[in-house]
Amino acid sequence: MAKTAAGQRDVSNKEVAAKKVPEAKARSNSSNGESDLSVVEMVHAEYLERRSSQLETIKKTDKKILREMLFQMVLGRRFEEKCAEVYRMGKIGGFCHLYIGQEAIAVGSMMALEPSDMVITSYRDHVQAMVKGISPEAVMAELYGKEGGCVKGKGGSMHMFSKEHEFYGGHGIVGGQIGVGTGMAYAAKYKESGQVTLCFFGEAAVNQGIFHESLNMAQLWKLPIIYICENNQYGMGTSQDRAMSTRNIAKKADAFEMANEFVDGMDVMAVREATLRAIERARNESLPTLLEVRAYRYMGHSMSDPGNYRTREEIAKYQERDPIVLFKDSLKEANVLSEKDFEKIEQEAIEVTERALKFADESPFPDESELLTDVYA
Amino acid sequence: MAKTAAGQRDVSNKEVAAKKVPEAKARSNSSNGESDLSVVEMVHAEYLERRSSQLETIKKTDKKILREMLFQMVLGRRFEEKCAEVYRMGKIGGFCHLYIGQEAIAVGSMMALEPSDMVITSYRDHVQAMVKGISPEAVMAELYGKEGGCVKGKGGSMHMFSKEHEFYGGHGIVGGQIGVGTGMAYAAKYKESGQVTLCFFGEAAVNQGIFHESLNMAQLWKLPIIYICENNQYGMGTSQDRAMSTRNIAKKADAFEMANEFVDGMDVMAVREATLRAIERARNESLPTLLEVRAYRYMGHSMSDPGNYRTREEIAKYQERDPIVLFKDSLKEANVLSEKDFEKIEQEAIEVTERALKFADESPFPDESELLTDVYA
Amino acid sequence: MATLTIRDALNQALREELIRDENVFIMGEEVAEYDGAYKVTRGLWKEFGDKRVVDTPITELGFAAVGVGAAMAGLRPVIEFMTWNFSILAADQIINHAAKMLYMSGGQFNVPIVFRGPNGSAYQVSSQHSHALEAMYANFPGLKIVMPSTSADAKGLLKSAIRDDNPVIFMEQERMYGLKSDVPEDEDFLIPLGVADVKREGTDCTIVARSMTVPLSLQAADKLKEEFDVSVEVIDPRTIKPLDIETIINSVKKTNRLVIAEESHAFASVGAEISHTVMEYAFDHLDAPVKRISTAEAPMPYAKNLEALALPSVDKIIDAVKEVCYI
Amino acid sequence: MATLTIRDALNQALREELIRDENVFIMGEEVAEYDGAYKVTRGLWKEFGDKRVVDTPITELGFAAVGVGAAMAGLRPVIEFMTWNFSILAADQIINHAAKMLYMSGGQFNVPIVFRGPNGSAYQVSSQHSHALEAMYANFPGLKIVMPSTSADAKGLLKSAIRDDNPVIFMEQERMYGLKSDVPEDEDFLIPLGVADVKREGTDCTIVARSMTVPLSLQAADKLKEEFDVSVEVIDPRTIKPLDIETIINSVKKTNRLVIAEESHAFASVGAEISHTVMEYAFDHLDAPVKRISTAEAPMPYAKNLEALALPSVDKIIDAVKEVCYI
Ligand SMILES: Cc1ncc(C[n+]2csc(CCOP(=O)(O)OP(=O)(O)O)c2C)c(N)n1
Ligand SMILES: Cc1ncc(C[n+]2csc(CCOP(=O)(O)OP(=O)(O)O)c2C)c(N)n1
Ligand SMILES: [Mg+2]
Ligand SMILES: [Mg+2]
Repeated sequence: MAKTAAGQRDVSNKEVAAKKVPEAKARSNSSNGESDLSVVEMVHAEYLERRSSQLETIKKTDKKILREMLFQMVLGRRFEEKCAEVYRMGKIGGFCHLYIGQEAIAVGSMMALEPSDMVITSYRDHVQAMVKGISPEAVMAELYGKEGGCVKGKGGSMHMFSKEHEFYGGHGIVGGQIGVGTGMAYAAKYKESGQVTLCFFGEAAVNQGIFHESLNMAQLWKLPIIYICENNQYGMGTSQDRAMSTRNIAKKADAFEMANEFVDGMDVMAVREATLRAIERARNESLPTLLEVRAYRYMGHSMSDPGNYRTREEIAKYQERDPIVLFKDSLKEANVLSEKDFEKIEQEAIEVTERALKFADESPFPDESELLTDVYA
Repeated sequence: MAKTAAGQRDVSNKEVAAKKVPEAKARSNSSNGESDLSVVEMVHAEYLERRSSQLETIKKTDKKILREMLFQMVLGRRFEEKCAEVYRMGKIGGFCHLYIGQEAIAVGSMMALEPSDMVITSYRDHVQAMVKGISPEAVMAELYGKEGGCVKGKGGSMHMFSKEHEFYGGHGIVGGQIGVGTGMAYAAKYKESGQVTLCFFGEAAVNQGIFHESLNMAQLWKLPIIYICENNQYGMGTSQDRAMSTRNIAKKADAFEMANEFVDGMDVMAVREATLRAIERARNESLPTLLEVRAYRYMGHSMSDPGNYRTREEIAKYQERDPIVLFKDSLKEANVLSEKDFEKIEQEAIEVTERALKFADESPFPDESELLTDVYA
Repeated sequence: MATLTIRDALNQALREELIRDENVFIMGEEVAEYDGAYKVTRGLWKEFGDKRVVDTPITELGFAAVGVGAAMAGLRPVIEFMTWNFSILAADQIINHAAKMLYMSGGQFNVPIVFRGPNGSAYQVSSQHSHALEAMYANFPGLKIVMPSTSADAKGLLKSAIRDDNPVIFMEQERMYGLKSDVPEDEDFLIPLGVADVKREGTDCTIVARSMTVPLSLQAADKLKEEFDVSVEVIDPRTIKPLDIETIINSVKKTNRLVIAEESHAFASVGAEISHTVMEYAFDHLDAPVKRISTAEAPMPYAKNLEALALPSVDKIIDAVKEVCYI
Repeated sequence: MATLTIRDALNQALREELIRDENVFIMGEEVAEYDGAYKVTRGLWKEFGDKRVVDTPITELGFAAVGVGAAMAGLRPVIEFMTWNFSILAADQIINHAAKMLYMSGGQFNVPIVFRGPNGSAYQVSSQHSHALEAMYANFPGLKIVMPSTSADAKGLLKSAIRDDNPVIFMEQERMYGLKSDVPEDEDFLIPLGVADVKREGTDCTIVARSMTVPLSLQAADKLKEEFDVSVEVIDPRTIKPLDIETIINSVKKTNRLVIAEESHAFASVGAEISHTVMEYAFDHLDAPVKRISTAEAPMPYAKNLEALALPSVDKIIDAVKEVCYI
């Protein structure tokens, strides 16, 4: 069967014609649009397979980092539980998208970065903002629309930014940040700054044209970027299976000859390891990577979403693999942290959150003159 | 190595990490952006391989169809040679994109359709318009911007349309027609009309986001459409290798689990066979197909393009495989047509073109009242 | 007469048109199983099923294009943008394709399609989610633009828009979905596109308002009557394109004063167009320059106090009327 | 002084800024190896190489986004749209991202980027390739908009645009690339954004024109002087945003008459904005309603005679001036 220089292309017509393209499994059970729980089983089986070797990795990893990882995950969880609470009290307005259940993705990937590396994400940005270094006070005050917020109350939940911490936001147009992040990586290569860009987006954003346009440019121009698709399996009320003709997001990178991996997003160490590999590829070879990180969103899409499109059972099933619990177990088993340490971390997370709430409450509303500032530089 | 329900997905991290993604060959010789001539050799070798079996197919094919196919190819060639001539005389204005060298694609694919099937293409639309049934007179008059044009002189070279002949244009925004064509197929499925949609676009249009968005919807919703990527290897002055991170356009369909084929666009019978397979898939299974049809544009991108970005040698190399010559040889060898027949066809094509020129010349300019008609229905 | 929210009036219009014409279908993000992000399509998927009410991927340019192609091929798509902010991604299909298809094809292919969804600000949804985009689309020939402000208008105009043979931009307002008013029961209750409605008669000053600013203007009119005995006429063009300029001009010839209240930004706005046209045709009748109230020249801020400051308000409209009345 | 075409003046500006600041780079379709579809970037790729002058895939939304991200990260991209028609595909990045980034980020991330290319009609390029889009972009705070009409303005304004810390929409006109006029030699010749230029002084009527309509208005002014002894003042705002309204108002206070000539469609156009604002500030000085000459309310036809009929012309401008002068 002849090969052409056009690559691994099979030009034997009869064959191609013969080859029935298999229905995406995804489509077969998409009628009710539920997420396929059998996948969870398999992902978990793979988790168990790699667990012993992972414990070794944990033992070899700096304890301070591991503790900080767990702390950031717990803080993210406690912080956002409070967000939900005060949102219902009317202290937070507009849209509010919570990250609960996905903490391992932001923490596992971002804590593998250098401080000078750049991060950009969607409107689901509270935890990314804090992990990148924005103080919980500034994030909560932003949620309150107060002067003390990280963008002075002008952006709100969806638009956290910090130039100081190389955090490029906080974006509300689904998919928009994929293109902007590509440009950040373009600048890093142009300036030879050595910075790596982490660009987060949801699985539903993958269907936007800008995903396709960006990945082509990133591979064509060899940009040092890591595209992290947070596959929490739903875009608002629409399951991946009802919006995408394939389940295999990681492999979409093959259409650009881009490196890619599928990662268990409930396993913070797996996320960290995959990100470290991608960082090496970006820093040493200036090449992009697409990571599909599979997770689950415990809460509704935003505070206004009742989430009727999925069952309690489904949610419970995923919560059995809660990323914080899994990580705690590993840390205990590896004798890195003790019950006492866990309690200290919990305590600390609660205190930090309380401080943030207090700060946000006491911070004044922005001065009315702010309405017309920052329109032009 | 574990498989997950997420499909043929390989989740063995070490492996993926280890696997160095090969540089697209495309990139390696893209410095000067020339098209890789070694590909021609291989494509031709494959042509020779299948030739004997193809002669059998030709013998089994209705002679009237074969003659008409050759006639349409020759007519397209003669007609557009004249377009170039009168354009230089100032009789045609604006942009004028010629199809010379690509005739086998429109003829091979469209002559496999039923009259009720729908076609949409880009601004490079003269030949598609004629093959779909618009009279050469109406096409030439449109090029002249005359009342007798197929759209009354309002559209010009880039915007040929005919509702009567199910020809949906003639579009100037690169990639736009990929989405519109997808909608036409959506309507056919909705109305259960049994119509198949042929949607043509260039290889550079593949980099537009709408290609990605359209293919996802077409596979997700199982639409009866055939996407025909006319890979003439250049988007204006930019070779595919300088604009796309991979050479393998057909395989981009895999990212959507869509059927796909690579086709030799200089071999009109190969185009016909591949299209027939795709038509069957569309009509019987209501499934889409992506065909990458590799050809070459002999002339500049448009009449205003000197084409300095490629060498005479390169052009000559492709002209050795001229689709009309290849087809003639096969028809002769299969004893379907004789030299005499060829002469008759040439003669006829020249006469039809002359009639079209005369008609266009004599047709009046549109009445000034036409400026404000057809703005609203 | 039934009393309905604008949301339910829109829902009724959609339902009636789905029943009336099987070529009508609804497509957009979350319009089917989720009942619509703002519940305008509530119940329609359950009643009409997958064929007539279709959830899409998040791919605005793509599904707008599907709508255009389907309309060319004989269907009557109603495309919902979850909000008009996201339509900017689809603008090429609306402006370069839908709006020009009939003309480019020499009158052969019309595009009977409705693009609809909430336009303008909501409640503290910040810079990227608060655009009022009517000015952007109004500049392009080939498009019709509708902006209802009452339940009856919403229903009657949406039914007319769906039956219209041209691409129609149908702009709702999230803040108004819950507003209740009377709607005729008649299944064939239609309001023609291009006819303004005098929402309140008056003699001293004309306010031209649309969408969200109509209720604000009516409140302002009441207060102006009470507090300053100024009699204000409030006109809602209801369709921006075609624009019923006669009704506006006749009113100005009576009141000799004009205030325009709009939620969009001011620069090159629909208000500017109305102001210019009124000057052109009622130049000698204007006793004061036309005054515009628009949203502040800044992206929409999140903070509650700043957002309130940015938007048109009853007080701002009152001040504008007082200014043109030299009070 | 050197006499240059607008094309070469733009080319000089780009070259000088590439030399001055290594963070400046040019990106777009065919800008490098092909020397630009309209040759504005001629020779720059050969001189500055792959890093500074970059050919892109046909992917307007994508490379506009790359520009926005690169600008946020410290570069100064000059993004060429082969024509502004294609920018509609990128409008989301321009309107929802570039224009709002500084505000959304509370003043932290400015976006110093120039989007440039030919705007408006060319020669019979038909409906999808003839848009004049300034009105669409002018409605959005956060963007600056520049439209030069002479070689000196083109050079001085483009250099200022590249040095500006905000997103700048820089609109050229294909029909004008070949027009020649004088340009100061000085390497640091800049024209500040926001300052109008009186292209011709006059006392009887003011014409505000931009881009293609400036030369048309100057020809009209000459004829009006000769044939009717009408003294016309022609003002070119040069930047639409920020708009130098004072210069226009002062002129109208002198001439008491205003004609606006623009290539864009009329509805909610920049001309409507100027007309409204002049009425607001010079109400008592207007002796006649402001008259606008815009492109016909139809997509652009291909046929030579229809295209000519659709566009603003010297004769149309002359008639408008005569009308406001009651001649
Ligand atoms: C262009 C655009 N279209 C639609 C929306 C409304 N919207 C906001 S989030 C969302 C779902 C996105 O899902 P996904 O990309 O999977 O991210 P997730 O919310 O799951 O993190 C939608 C439809 C938007 N903000 N922008
Ligand atoms: C959105 C858009 N961008 C740019 C252009 C200008 N343009 C017209 S054709 C073309 C090249 C397209 O190449 P390809 O898709 O390969 O088709 P081909 O011309 O080779 O048939 C370009 C850049 C356009 N018409 N539309
Ligand atoms: Mg998701
Ligand atoms: Mg091509």
